[in-house]
Amino acid sequence: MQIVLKDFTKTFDGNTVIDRMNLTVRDGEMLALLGPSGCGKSTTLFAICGIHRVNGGQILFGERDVSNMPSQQRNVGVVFQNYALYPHMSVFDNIAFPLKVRNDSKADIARDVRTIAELTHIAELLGRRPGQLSGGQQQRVALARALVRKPDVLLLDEPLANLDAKLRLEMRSEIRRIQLETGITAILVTHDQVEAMSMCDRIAIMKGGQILQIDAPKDMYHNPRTSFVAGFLGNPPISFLDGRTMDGRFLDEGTGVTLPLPAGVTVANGTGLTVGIRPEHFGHAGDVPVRGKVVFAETQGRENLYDVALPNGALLRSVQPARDDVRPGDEVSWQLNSAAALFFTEDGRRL
Amino acid sequence: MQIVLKDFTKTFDGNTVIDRMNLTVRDGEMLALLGPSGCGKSTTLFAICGIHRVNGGQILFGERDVSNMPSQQRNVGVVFQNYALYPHMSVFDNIAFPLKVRNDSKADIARDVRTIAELTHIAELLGRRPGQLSGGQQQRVALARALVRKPDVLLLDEPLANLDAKLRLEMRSEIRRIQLETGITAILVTHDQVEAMSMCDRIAIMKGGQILQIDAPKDMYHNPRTSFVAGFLGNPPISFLDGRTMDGRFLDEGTGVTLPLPAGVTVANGTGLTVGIRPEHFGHAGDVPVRGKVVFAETQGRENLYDVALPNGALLRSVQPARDDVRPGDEVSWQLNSAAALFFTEDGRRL
Amino acid sequence: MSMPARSYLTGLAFLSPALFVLIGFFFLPVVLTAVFAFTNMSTSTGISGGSYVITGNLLGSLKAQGVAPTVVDALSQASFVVDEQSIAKAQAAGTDAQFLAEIEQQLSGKAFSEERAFERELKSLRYRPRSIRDLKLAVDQFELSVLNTRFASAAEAREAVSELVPSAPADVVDEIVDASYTGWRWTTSNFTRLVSSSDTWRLVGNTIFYVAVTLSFTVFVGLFLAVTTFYLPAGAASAFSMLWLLPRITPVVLYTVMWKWFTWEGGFVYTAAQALGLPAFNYMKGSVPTAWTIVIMVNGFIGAAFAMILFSGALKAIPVQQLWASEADGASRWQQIRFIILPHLRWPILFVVSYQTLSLLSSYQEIWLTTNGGPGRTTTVWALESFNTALNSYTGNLQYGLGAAMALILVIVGVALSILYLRLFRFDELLSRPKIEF
Amino acid sequence: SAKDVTISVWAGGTGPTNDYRVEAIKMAAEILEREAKIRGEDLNITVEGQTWTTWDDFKQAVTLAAESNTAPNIIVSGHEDIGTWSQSGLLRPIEDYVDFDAWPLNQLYPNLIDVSSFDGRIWGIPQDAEARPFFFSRSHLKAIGYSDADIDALPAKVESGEYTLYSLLDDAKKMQDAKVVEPGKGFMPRPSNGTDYWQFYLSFGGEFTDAESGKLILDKQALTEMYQFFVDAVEKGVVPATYLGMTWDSWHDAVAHDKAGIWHGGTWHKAEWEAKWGLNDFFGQIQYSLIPAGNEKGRANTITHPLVYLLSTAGTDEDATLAAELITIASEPRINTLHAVKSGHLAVGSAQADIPLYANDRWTTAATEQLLPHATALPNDPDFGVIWKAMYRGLESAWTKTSSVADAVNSVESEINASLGNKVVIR
Amino acid sequence: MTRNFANWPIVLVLLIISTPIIIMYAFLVIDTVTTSPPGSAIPNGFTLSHWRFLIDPTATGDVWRPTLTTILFTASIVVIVLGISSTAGYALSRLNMPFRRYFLAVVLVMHAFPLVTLIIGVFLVLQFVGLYNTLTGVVLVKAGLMLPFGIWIMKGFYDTVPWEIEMAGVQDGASRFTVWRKLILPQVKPGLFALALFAAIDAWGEYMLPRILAPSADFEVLSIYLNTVSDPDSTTYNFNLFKSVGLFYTLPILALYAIFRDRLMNIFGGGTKG
Ligand SMILES: Nc1ncnc2c1ncn2[C@@H]1O[C@H](COP(=O)(O)OP(=O)(O)OP(=O)(O)O)[C@@H](O)[C@H]1O
Ligand SMILES: Nc1ncnc2c1ncn2[C@@H]1O[C@H](COP(=O)(O)OP(=O)(O)OP(=O)(O)O)[C@@H](O)[C@H]1O
Ligand SMILES: [Mg+2]
Ligand SMILES: [Mg+2]
Ligand SMILES: O=P([O-])([O-])[O-]
Repeated sequence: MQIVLKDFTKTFDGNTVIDRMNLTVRDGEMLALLGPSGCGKSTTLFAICGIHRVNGGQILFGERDVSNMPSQQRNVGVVFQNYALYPHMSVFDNIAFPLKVRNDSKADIARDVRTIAELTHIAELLGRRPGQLSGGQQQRVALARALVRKPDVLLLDEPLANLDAKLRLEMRSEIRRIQLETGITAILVTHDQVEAMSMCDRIAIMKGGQILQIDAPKDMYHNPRTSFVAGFLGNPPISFLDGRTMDGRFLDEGTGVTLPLPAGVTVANGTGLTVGIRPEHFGHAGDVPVRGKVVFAETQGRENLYDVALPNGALLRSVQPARDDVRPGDEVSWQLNSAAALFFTEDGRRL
Repeated sequence: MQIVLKDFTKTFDGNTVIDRMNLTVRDGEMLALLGPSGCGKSTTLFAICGIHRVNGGQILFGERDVSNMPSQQRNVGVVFQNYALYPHMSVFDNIAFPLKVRNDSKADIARDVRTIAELTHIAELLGRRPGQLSGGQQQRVALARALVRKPDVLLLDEPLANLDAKLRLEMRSEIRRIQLETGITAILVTHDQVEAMSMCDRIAIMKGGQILQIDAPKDMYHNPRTSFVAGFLGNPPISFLDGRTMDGRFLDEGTGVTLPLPAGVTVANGTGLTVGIRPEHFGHAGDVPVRGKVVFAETQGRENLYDVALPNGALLRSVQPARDDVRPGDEVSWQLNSAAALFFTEDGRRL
Repeated sequence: MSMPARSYLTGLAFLSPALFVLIGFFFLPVVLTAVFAFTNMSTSTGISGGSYVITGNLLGSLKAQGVAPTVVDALSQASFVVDEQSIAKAQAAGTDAQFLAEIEQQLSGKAFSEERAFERELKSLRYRPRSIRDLKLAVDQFELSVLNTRFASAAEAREAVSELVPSAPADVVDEIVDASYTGWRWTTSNFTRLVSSSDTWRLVGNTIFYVAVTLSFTVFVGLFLAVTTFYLPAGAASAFSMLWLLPRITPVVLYTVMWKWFTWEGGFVYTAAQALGLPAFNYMKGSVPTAWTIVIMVNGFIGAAFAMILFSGALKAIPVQQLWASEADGASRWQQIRFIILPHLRWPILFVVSYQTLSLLSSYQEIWLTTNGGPGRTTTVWALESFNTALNSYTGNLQYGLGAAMALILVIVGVALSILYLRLFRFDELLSRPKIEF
Repeated sequence: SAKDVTISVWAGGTGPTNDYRVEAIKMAAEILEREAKIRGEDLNITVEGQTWTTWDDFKQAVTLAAESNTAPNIIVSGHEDIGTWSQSGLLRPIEDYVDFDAWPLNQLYPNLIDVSSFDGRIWGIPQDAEARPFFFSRSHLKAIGYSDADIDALPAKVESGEYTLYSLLDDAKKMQDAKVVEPGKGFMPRPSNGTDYWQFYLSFGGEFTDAESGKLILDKQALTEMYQFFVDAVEKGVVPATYLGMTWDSWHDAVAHDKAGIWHGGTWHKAEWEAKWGLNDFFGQIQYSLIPAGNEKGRANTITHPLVYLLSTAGTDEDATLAAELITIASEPRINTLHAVKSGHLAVGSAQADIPLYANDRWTTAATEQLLPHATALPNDPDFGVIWKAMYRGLESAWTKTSSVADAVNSVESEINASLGNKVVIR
Repeated sequence: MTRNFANWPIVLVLLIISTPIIIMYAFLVIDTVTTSPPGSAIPNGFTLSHWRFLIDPTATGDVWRPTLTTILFTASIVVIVLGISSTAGYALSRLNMPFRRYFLAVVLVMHAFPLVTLIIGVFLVLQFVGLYNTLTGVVLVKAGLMLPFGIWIMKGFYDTVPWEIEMAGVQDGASRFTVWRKLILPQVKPGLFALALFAAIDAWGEYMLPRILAPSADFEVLSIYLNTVSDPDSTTYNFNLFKSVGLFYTLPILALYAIFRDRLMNIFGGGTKG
């Protein structure tokens, strides 16, 4: 089922939080809504599932305008950050609840619950209470409950935020697997970029109630449309250098770093620009040598992360396979891969 | 100040949580206590700072036995996971609190608070209430409060757990910087390996109230003493293959993977062994080809992560620079770096 | 139906049972009380309305007020006349025909000014009814008087009076009929009386004193208990908190009698004081200071229990890390209480203060069952006085109107205070917007 | 054809010793049923009795029941309620239902019938009467020098006004000085509010109603002197300032066990002392008299506070007629005597003197002869309650020294002025 | 956190301020099974005779009928208070409706109404609906009296239930009523339980309302019964007997309290703010 938000507007007490937002989620795709806290991700989700009323615009499920339909009639499955399992019911009853309230027969309920429990790998937990489950198991139950009545749409509001790192990893694949198996249209709200990138077909990056860019993860990473998007994606994050155009090249006067502008771009001399360099593009392979002093080094197991202070105090981050020979305080001269540099105007737009 | 735990034992309601643990933290070093949830990290910390009473053994600060001293007299600074700021006091008052309760003069307090606030970069926040601060700022205030009275020891109980990914990164360097600048002996409790590895001089890995290994991060990563430690460190985690020795080599019969045993190790033929292969050692550079089917692939921006199922169902994880050509379902034949393989006996000890 | 209306209806449906009971037992009584406050309602006027009765006393006082004596005298004459008219009336009323014939035969034309005399005459007749009641009913038919007759409406009374004394001017009749009304009348005198009486101000003083002191007792003891039990080992803490909850849960009848046992003569303190050679008397009623002390303790113990529960709850909600942090920061126990615990208790304290002020203002059961406001009226508080005025009188004369006026004032003060408190509590914060908007 | 009638009777101030207030109606019902049977009718009367031990609850219940039209058919209350209740239309004038010229009502004491009347009509039938005498401990009197003869002559001296309330204080003081009674137990008045305190008002020359206008009277002078008397008693040390509010138990214990010097109570207390407190030799241990005069303006007196059977407006006229018949039968000397003697009350009619149970009871006879003739009753005026309440409050505050006598009197005056205005003559 | 300080001074002070309670309640219990010489508080003999009222109706009248009445009275009040508070509290905490804030404000302000002094008004209302002098009437009034408190407490408890549970329920297709019944109500069980205990304790001890609004003896409750027994003017009056009756009357409350103390202490679990 394709979901369309047309000029969706949401106001809280006269405070417009989302203003005329447009978004299309394709049938069967999994879309991530990614953005900093408070940007309106949950609000969008709640409007889609019928918990919030829209103040303007329309929400279409396929052809159907659901804007004024109560939740109960929208047939949407939702997984909440804190799972929102019914603590007084067994896992079976939790999952069976949506079926029970629509008066399915007992036999049907038992069958459907079992099917979905197998899909989510919790068949052996059906007798337990949520309190007796681990976080990951609870998460699966929440998922099973959301899916059991075959909703048209699956909404996930930071479903992994409460899990520890390892479980998060595991549930990521799990959720994606189930979404792919059921072919359901899904929207995942998150502010974790790794989650968004690893789980979804496309990512919509939001900020201040607006969608900044919507793209496949890889495209978003390599072709961010704004410096905000560039800074938001990538871990360790991209570093920025400020400079100006000089004879068709980029020059950071403080450090003397000079980079060729991307092909086909012409900018007036002296225009202020910002260049973004991802840490993997600053290290041993590259074409522009940059000198600086290592001010911080940390081991992350298989890789090391370095902060290199350039003479004017600007910082460039570098990530490299683990090595022993560089320590904080060392002067280094590493290479910058100019082909991978991203250029932005002063107001953040990509050149 | 060197901290020594001698046969430290802690019992809750007759339930021994930590049994005769020994630990030495060197003067001026920052030690991470790393381990899964419930292993006794916080308990150890609380015993050191005097919130819990020890049930057996001794705690020495330098030469001084503090085992039976109340918290108030130990001169330990503690930073708690949720910061434990006093919500009804301004930042200034929060930091000044330890000085106020020991009746320092107003002038001294003002001076000391200002000094530490500058060190922790919160000088301009002194008038605010904790509720008006961001997580990272709160964290700094907590740190400032712990440090203001120049404690002999700084204890940090998961100080970063409540921060978001970006802030975490930033605070990591910040805490380390301050610890280095003040030269204070510090213990950091965490269950995040990246945190432990990136911040500390040495890591102590705990499990079930026992310290399994204590070593510098890099040594710990490359030379784990047990399979638990190997599995615990590394992200994405190490994969394991089970097999047996066969003519001085390791053979996984299910997959036919054969690896040379490390030099100088002799094991009886047919002994069950487990081999651990980190994801960065399975990919394009290596000496042992392994065939399998990609069952899962995810983009993490600059790198991709793949799960490869071997014919017998065992999984090998691989991490490689981002590429586009492999998709789930593809058959691949990648190389395994046999020199980096780690061998463990069936009970988990490293060969 | 539009969507908002539907969700509103759900809300109202859920609320309706409460509305039903609250309107019935809070709102209506308040309205009625407000109405009564402007009447002179009492036992003798009744609540549900009165009738018109002209009595001897009434006529006497009318005469004293200068109503024409001729009219008054005419009205005060009771006379029993046997004539055609009255016989016809008796016949119509169903008096036994034989008896009536006998009356007509023997007494026709006679008049009696005393009922008893007429009755005696009738009793001597042969066909008199055997039942005295029937006789009296027959007697009534011959009566030419409005004296002591209860008329349901003013019109009836006016008609009867005019018929009896045709010469009476209409305004005099009106005056008489109006004065003969036994039911309640509208008046503001309850309030003027309250304002002008010096007793009122004493009562106000007592009430303020009572509320203020009991409240302080409640808060301080409650705080002390909560904080100390917070630090004590679990066993001792639960013993004390259990002990201190007893006053709150013991039925008031028993609780107050236990205090009597404790403080009356022959009671525990009395006996102990005697043994120690200290003044021994009925402390509860015997002297003003002891009476107040006991009133305050009786109520304060109950309040302290309440405060303790609240404060203990709030204490438990303090994140334990903050306490740990303060200890690691070097704070002593006292510093911990002063700097960490008390600031956390700000809201609960404010809450207890406001809630208890209102409870104390309007409660009087405990005082009523202990000192009953004595000695003299020294421990009488507004609510008690209002109750005693309206509903509880040894002499049986209940002054509903005045009592209602007092209650109304209490309602107004209470509402004003609660509005103030609601402000203080930033009432709006209590109300979060429903997150489900359908 | 059987006829079933239910008659309800509510009685206040009623406990185990005076249960005949309701029992008498039940007996009457039985007699009436038998009479009906003889007449050939099948009459079946159920008497539903309910009693209250205290007065305030009872009066509240009656009042509210009346408002809700669930009042009982017969109410047994103090005569002083007649004014209020008749005015509010709660009562039927009983004179419309019974024959005072016929047996047994024709033998009732006329003054008690007056007490049961208001505004020219008879509203109730007296149910009991009593006197409220002073009591003296014979042994303690002897200890301060009284001879047996002196003691026997004491009632006469009281009656003549020779022995006043102040003589009493002196004697009480002497007893305390002689250490035969404990300090503070020389004089033990009634420990709680009650009719009794009006006797002291009378002792100082107070009056209840203005003979001329029929209005209520408050005699400030008498009230002042009465309050002063109790303050003086406190000052003399014969009664504590903290006395009021004492438990009845302690009081009974002291007076019945000869621990007190002089006290006052009701004739019915004798029954209670004997039944509950083990008093054996009343006449040997205790002397009694009228309430002494307080000064030359007043007189020795006692107050009788008869309870009356009242007929409520509840129910049909037929029920009321039947109820009135029951009351009439219950007023038969024999039946009423059961109550009088059991509870220590006095006869309501002259014929009771001839009932052996009554005649053989020394106490009732003596009280009837010596005390009752001097008895007055409180007025039935509906507004009297206000005055009463104010009087007792003033007494409490003067007695406990919470305020001066003058202030106490003034606040009584202002209270009465405020609530009753010119309905009361204050002088 | 307790080891650095000596507890005994605190315990001592606590003991001192608790003396009246300790003595009163100790003697309440002791006196019911002992006799003591006149003028002394020290018992000198053991007896069960003060408890004879349990089997001997002549001592103080039948105690069992009032007991049953009181149980019925209490149970009805608890049921009504729970029923109404749980619906109204939910509405105020969770539902959209017009004037919601005013309802809540009014409910809070109602704490301030001295209902017992408005009793004539209450009487008239009861009389009008024909419930004066009936147990039903008193039950309704008493329940009504507790409602503002109950509603407010329940609202507090509902406030603590995560919205997500409710959202999930709605999402699962359940009506608001079903959500409330099946999902939310079970979450506030501790609140319901505490409120039930509280209401039971309060109703069990109620004295004033039955006394004024149902004076007929047809359904005397224990408080009235006890007060009658405590009338010192009565010839059967005996203080120790009174205490036994009092203890008998209070025991169920004490038992409830002792067993469920922790749950009762939950009463303000919904937060006390406001
Ligand atoms: N019920 C509400 N009333 C008023 N403002 C609200 C409400 N819900 C959300 N907002 C505001 O709307 C904006 C968007 O909120 P929303 O919860 O959608 O953010 P989010 O992107 O989900 O953030 P997070 O990552 O922190 O969950 C925020 O500024 C928030 O303060
Ligand atoms: N106060 C206590 N009473 C009883 N058991 C306790 C108490 N505190 C801790 N424990 C138990 O001691 C063990 C170790 O707890 P501890 O809090 O030290 O774990 P941890 O390593 O800090 O875990 P986490 O990473 O979850 O914080 C756990 O099994 C825990 O249940
Ligand atoms: Mg959100
Ligand atoms: Mg921990
Ligand atoms: O209450 P008394 O009848 O004794 O005044």
